[in-house]
Amino acid sequence: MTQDKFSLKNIDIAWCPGCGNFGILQALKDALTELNIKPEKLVLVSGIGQAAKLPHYVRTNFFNGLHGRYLSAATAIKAVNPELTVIAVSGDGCTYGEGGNHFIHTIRRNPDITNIVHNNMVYGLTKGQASPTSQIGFKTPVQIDGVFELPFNPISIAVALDASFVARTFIGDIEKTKEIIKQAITHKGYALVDILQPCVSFNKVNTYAWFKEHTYYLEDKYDPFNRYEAFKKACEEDPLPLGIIYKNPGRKIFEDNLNVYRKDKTPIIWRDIEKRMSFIKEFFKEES
Amino acid sequence: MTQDKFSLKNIDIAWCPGCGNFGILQALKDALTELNIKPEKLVLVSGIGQAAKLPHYVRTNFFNGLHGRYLSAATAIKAVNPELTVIAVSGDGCTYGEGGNHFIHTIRRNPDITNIVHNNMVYGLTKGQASPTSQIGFKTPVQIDGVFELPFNPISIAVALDASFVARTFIGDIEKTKEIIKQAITHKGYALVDILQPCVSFNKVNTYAWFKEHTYYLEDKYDPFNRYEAFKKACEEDPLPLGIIYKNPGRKIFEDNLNVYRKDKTPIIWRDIEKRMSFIKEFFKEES
Amino acid sequence: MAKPNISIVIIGEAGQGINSVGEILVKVVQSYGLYAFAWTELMSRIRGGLNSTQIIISNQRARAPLQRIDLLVPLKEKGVYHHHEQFTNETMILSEFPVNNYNSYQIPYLKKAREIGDPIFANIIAAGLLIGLVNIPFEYLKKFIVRQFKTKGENVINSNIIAAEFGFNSAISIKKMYPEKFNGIPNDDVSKEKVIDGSTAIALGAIAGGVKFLAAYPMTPSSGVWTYLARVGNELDIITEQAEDEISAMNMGLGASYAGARAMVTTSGGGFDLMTEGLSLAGIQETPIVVHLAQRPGPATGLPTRTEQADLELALYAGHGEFPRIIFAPGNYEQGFYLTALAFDWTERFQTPVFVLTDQFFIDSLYSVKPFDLSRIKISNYVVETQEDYERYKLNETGISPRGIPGYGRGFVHGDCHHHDENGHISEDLKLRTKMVDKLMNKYRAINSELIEPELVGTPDYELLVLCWGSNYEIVKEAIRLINSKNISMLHFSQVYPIHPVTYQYLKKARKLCMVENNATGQMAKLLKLTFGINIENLILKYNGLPFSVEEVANRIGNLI
Amino acid sequence: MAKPNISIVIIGEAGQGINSVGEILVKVVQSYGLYAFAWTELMSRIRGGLNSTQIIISNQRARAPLQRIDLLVPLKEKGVYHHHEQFTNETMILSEFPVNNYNSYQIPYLKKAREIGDPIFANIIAAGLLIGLVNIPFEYLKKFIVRQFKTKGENVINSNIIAAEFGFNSAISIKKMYPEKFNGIPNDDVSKEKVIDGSTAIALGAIAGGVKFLAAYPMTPSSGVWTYLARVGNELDIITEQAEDEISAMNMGLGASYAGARAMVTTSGGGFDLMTEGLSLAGIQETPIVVHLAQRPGPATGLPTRTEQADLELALYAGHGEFPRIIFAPGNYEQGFYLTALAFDWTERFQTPVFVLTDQFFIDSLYSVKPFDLSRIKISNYVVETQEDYERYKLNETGISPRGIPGYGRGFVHGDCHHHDENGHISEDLKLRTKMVDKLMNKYRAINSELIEPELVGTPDYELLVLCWGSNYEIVKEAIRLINSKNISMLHFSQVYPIHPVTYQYLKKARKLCMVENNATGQMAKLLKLTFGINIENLILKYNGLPFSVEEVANRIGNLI
Ligand SMILES: Cc1ncc(C[n+]2csc(CCOP(=O)(O)OP(=O)(O)O)c2C)c(N)n1
Ligand SMILES: Cc1ncc(C[n+]2csc(CCOP(=O)(O)OP(=O)(O)O)c2C)c(N)n1
Ligand code: SF4
Ligand code: SF4
Ligand SMILES: [Mg+2]
Ligand SMILES: [Mg+2]
Repeated sequence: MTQDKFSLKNIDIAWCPGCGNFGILQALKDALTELNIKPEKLVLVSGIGQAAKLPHYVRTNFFNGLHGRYLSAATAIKAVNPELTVIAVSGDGCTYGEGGNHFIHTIRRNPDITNIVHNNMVYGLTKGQASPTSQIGFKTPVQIDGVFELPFNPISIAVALDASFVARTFIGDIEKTKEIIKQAITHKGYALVDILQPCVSFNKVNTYAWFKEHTYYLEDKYDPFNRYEAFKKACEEDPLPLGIIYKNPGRKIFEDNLNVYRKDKTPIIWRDIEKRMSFIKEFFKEES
Repeated sequence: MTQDKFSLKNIDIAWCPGCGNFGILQALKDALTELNIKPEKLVLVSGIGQAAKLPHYVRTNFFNGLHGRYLSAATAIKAVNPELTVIAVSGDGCTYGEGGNHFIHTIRRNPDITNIVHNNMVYGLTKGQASPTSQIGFKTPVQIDGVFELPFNPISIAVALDASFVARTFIGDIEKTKEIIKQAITHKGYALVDILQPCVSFNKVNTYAWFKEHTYYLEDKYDPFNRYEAFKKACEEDPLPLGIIYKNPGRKIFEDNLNVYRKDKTPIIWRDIEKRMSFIKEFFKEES
Repeated sequence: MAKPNISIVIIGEAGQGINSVGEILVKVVQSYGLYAFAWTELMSRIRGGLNSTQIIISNQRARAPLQRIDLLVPLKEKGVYHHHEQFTNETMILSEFPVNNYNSYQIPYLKKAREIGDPIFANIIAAGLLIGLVNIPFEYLKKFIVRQFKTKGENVINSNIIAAEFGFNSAISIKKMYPEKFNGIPNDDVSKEKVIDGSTAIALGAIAGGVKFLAAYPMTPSSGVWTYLARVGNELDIITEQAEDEISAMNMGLGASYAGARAMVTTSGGGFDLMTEGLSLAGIQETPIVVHLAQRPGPATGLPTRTEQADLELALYAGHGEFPRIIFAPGNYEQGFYLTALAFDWTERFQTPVFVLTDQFFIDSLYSVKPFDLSRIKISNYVVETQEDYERYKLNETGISPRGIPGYGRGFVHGDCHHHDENGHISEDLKLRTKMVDKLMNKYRAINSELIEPELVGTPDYELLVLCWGSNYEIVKEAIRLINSKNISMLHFSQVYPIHPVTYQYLKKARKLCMVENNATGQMAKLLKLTFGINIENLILKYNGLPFSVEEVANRIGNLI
Repeated sequence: MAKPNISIVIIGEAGQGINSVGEILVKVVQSYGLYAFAWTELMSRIRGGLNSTQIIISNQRARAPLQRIDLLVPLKEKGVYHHHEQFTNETMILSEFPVNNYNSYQIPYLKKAREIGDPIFANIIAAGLLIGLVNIPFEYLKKFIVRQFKTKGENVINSNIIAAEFGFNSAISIKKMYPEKFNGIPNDDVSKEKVIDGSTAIALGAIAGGVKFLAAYPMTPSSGVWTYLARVGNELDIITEQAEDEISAMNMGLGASYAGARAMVTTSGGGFDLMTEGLSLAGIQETPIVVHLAQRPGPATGLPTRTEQADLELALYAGHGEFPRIIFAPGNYEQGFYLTALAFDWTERFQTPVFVLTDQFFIDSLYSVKPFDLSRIKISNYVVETQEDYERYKLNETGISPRGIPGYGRGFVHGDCHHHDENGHISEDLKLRTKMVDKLMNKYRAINSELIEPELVGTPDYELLVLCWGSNYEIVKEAIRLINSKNISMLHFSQVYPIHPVTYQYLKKARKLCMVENNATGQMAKLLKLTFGINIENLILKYNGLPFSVEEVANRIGNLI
């Protein structure tokens, strides 16, 4: 298939050879192409980290913001112009560490955005400290005796927060990842796609082989609409289930909840502000 | 029973008459007295909000820090001096809003502290904006059409995070609240006690009567050690279950995980630093 | 001798509606045709404690606190002597509680209120009493009550009127023993004005400036602007969102702005600290943002419901790295309105953050203004439709590249937080780095050609020049008027950064300089020293959480001459 | 003519171990008895790109980058001409790749490395080659290799030795055609020194200063200090904890400190922004904290792996409200060690935050130091055992109240973030407010009696005084030495705030002043203007992400005379 629409020419990708990030880039571009998204109407929003460089490698608009803060920016971009497709993408540290509070509250808001998390269980760009998803015992230059904090399980937390779409994939399987990304993008509401991604430079434990061995696909008959079953699945730690773990179709999206869109779907950025002058004039006519 | 040990004389309590905070203060002081805690060996740690003023009304040490940040301070206080009893106390906004990230990651660390949250489903001190736990439809001066974000359910999130002790109480029942606080304090590890607390000034919906009507006590036979059952209970929204909803006795505490305490239990604040000078001297003797 | 104005203080507990008495009085007095001003000092609690409101009624425009108290209305016993340092021989205490050693008159506010059905009516009784004492016909108050409580039903209206009447009638007997000292002469022009508070002034400025998006986290005294915009947002196409914290608020603001919505955040010191990383992002990403920073006394939680001007340096230097910024500090509600509207224009035009710096005193006061002149509001469009070869950070002389937004045109808009190339891609080209830093700094050339001059009040032939900034405008102006010396003038800065170069001439001309600031270190004086190398030896500082009073400033200026 | 030193640059990709060549060379050269210095410029990526390390070998102490390159070792073809602006007629390129128009010699690093078994050996080959070229006996390198790889086993050691030997032997043939320009004379004193980097200097200072607790969130270039302390923490009773974000790190630091552990945080600009509210808390709560702020170019993410000195004003003014602070900016590793230790003493003594301001250049350089003089380290106990009537914020002349910690004594310790009474309880007593603000500000009296003088290098009879601060110490010093004029001296600030008043005498005496800073706006020059009213007209600024070179500073100073 052709990805010319989303591919940039002559770019120097700053990732390490063999890194799982390349697969994610591929899967995402393929998904976008297959969904026939217009690059001009797409915004990729990211934070800081290796993963967060992704938008620089796609032919589209982007907002590359601060470490940990990209979900807030993404929510607002979508709110002021719901006609844009907004995909927020960053690393596990950025999303669940520095950005943990925004992760929670974005799920509560449920904006119609897709959230792709490159989960390599490590801080790549800063050279190998533990991330919130690092496994117990994982040794690093600052966790010299190994991680002992309980790993953050984004899937179970998202289910507990009643997120509207929760999926996990492994980038060893680009094709399946692409399919799930497509579903996440077409899903109306916040969609989490946590992608297991080997970091070949700083995570010598959770390698391609390790992930292959410690993951399995959900059976076809698995029902992602049952929250309690989803929670059980989400808590499974070894092997880790892959696929769409939870879907809650009942949640209204953030933009639709905003009063400014109740009657009029025009993005507020396109609305003129003429009535404001008469509003102010009226204000001064009313008695104090 | 006498509470002289923890009661201050001549204090002007800044809470509104009838507020649920008084009951929490009472329950806490009673619990401390009954547990025979030494006021000199106790530290109350709080953030900012009406709830967070509580330490000023107890005869003991306190660290009154920033809005949202008290759990970080509490964790560190306990870490450098595990001989202290550390109770962290604040409001729902402080803990689950501004402090959401620390809430999550403190549960991951599992320090041996008690976390009492005055959950009045509103921002009291700033005069009535929605808090993360405000119910859908709750109208405020800034949520003029009512809250639409999905309320933050601290209990289900704590269970999802596999917290070591998770309880909910209603301050309409001071005695039961006290009993649960006692268990939380004696529990080894992070213990969440989310206390439903009517705010008589800014929350006209979730009143004493409302809470009475919309809560029930867990049956005696309820097994708080089953995580999936606990999750189901945690997700119940109306009526809200009260009691100890989840306990995970398997988690090691933060302080015990710290290498400095593996062999020697002396709080690090009491350890002298003499060996450091020879360490530095040795350093210079080694070849580069 | 008749006084030019009358100073009334009402004191009571939080929850007694002390400041609503202020609001009633100011609005009723204004509707009658006199100038009125109220400001409030509050404790950080919802019930109890001791709060007070000062109301000044005058034949001239009144917008500044007075030291002197003419009438005191204590609705709580402990409030009787709280302001004793401000009492004069003529102070009259209108009290339900025993008063020793001062002129007083007994009024059973609470007793009567309870009779009417609720102690809360005490404040309407007080309002009636005071309206009566300043000789305003009862109908003005009645009209206000009817309007105010129309949604609450007949009963509420009637009880309020009964309470008001009781107070009003009490005034008649008092007036017999209390010689009138203030003689109000109603003026039609005044009754055509409109009473507003500082939040409203800023919010209206934002509305006029085109705000489409506001994100905030509650924080006193900054939330009023948000409350106002939330209330009118549906009607005026404004999204207001409560963020989970200030960090999110700021980053939402930047996302909204990047996507084409004029955006603002409103916060106070501690919340702003959390926004400073985002401010730095706005700087390098060149994304417009208006920051309303409403000051209160710090550090940390400090005195959360009081006033101070100690975050000027914070606004000046916050955010890591170097990037341009603009800081307005309106002196009154007119400036608040026009400058806030201008802030939206400038942040779009210069693509760099613009601050509106206010404080609790500014935000919570009440006085009337003439209808704002909307012809002074300029709405320009600074967004371009992108072409295929669009580059967000195109280098040019001005440092200001045409700004596109996503989805408008055929180009791509790359908002980036790194050192980047012209297209917005991460770059490690170090020669370009210098150019890109210069690009940011070059914006000051354009900004500097637009600066707002400080305003001189008084003779141009001054010897002593009294400097001030932000909310001290009206106070210092009134103090200078009170001193009434032909050698003293005031110079007020409503744009505190960058500072207009004409300032240098003003400073040079003075034989003596003095700066009035609500902080402990003289931050604006330092900024002037830094900018012009001129030392301002005389600092009139106050940092106890209260605004200056006119007499206080006048006396302290007096000490200099 | 023999040069006093030789300048070598190695360039290659991230992942090729460019900076480990630097480390090997510096350590081997030092063990032999010559002075060596290395600094590195990196791209913000883990693999690929283009990084380089400069190594200077000298008979004199060498600690500053040179413009001139004598030997270039490109381990990547695109690296051959990258530094061409720094080439001289004598530059020799030791390259595997074709080189046009410059002196060059062919060395098959990668080919040979692959033969030995792994392209990574290319860097050991380069090390061997360079060791040979500067006439250091092979055994020094061999010894280093054996020690370095002892845990990796025989095979690894042998392969490395084979690679090193190949490089070393290549040197022999090169030396025939390349006339030696540098003649190293080994010196026993040098070989007794120890090579360290900036992180180690700061970490050792913290260890000596008594650090018990460090909380941090990863951020280049600040994490090295943490990594060091994490490694030795178990042995030395130091808790290091990775916080979920910088806000938590700061608030953990304050909790630990309140409870009696000497505490520090380490971060860079963007992370520090997030700590600023906590800084303000430290100010009013009077809780000691040491902040290691390692600067890098902003705004926002900027150039995350490069160097800059643009966060001085941030450190000066960060945090809302007004409270005292102290800022050190060490000029070399000796200062880094002693000042960091002192920072712990002063933050406990004055109960207010103390900064150690470094930057990427400082942190990532390598050179040798004499063993630190531990007799200069003073460890005092500033914590008191509390009595029953203990009050945390007892007012007194100095502004510094005796500090208790919870659980030590019979009193209670109330650490509070509001305006509070002497006992630490929330207060709305506004008279007390003024006293409490004065209490904080009064600390400056005690601080000011202890300030560290700026260091004058050169004649006291200067005409041109070249000012600098922080990590520019060694660069400017070397530039002044190079210019070798008896009219030019250097004044370096290692305490940048508050500034020692003797500075005024130094500034006044100069006929001409010039400031050297790694930023775009001359932040230290501004601070001097603000402090002493003296304008520094000549700014030598650089803000492309690289440190100054000696020649560059010398030339730009030269332009002033
Ligand atoms: C406020 C702030 N703190 C710290 C950093 C430094 N930092 C950059 S990337 C990163 C971690 C990245 O980890 P992750 O999000 O997992 O991405 P990865 O590199 O692994 O893809 C950190 C801590 C920063 N840029 N900003
Ligand atoms: C950084 C910061 N942001 C905002 C505030 C203002 N603030 C003070 S208390 C509060 C909310 C309190 O709500 P909650 O924690 O639920 O406590 P409650 O008053 O309801 O007991 C807020 C937003 C602050 N002090 N600091
Ligand atoms: S450091 Fe790890 S995550 Fe980053 S590009 Fe390299 S392999 Fe991938
Ligand atoms: S505002 Fe609400 S929570 Fe606060 S004291 Fe009053 S009733 Fe209690
Ligand atoms: Mg990662
Ligand atoms: Mg609350």
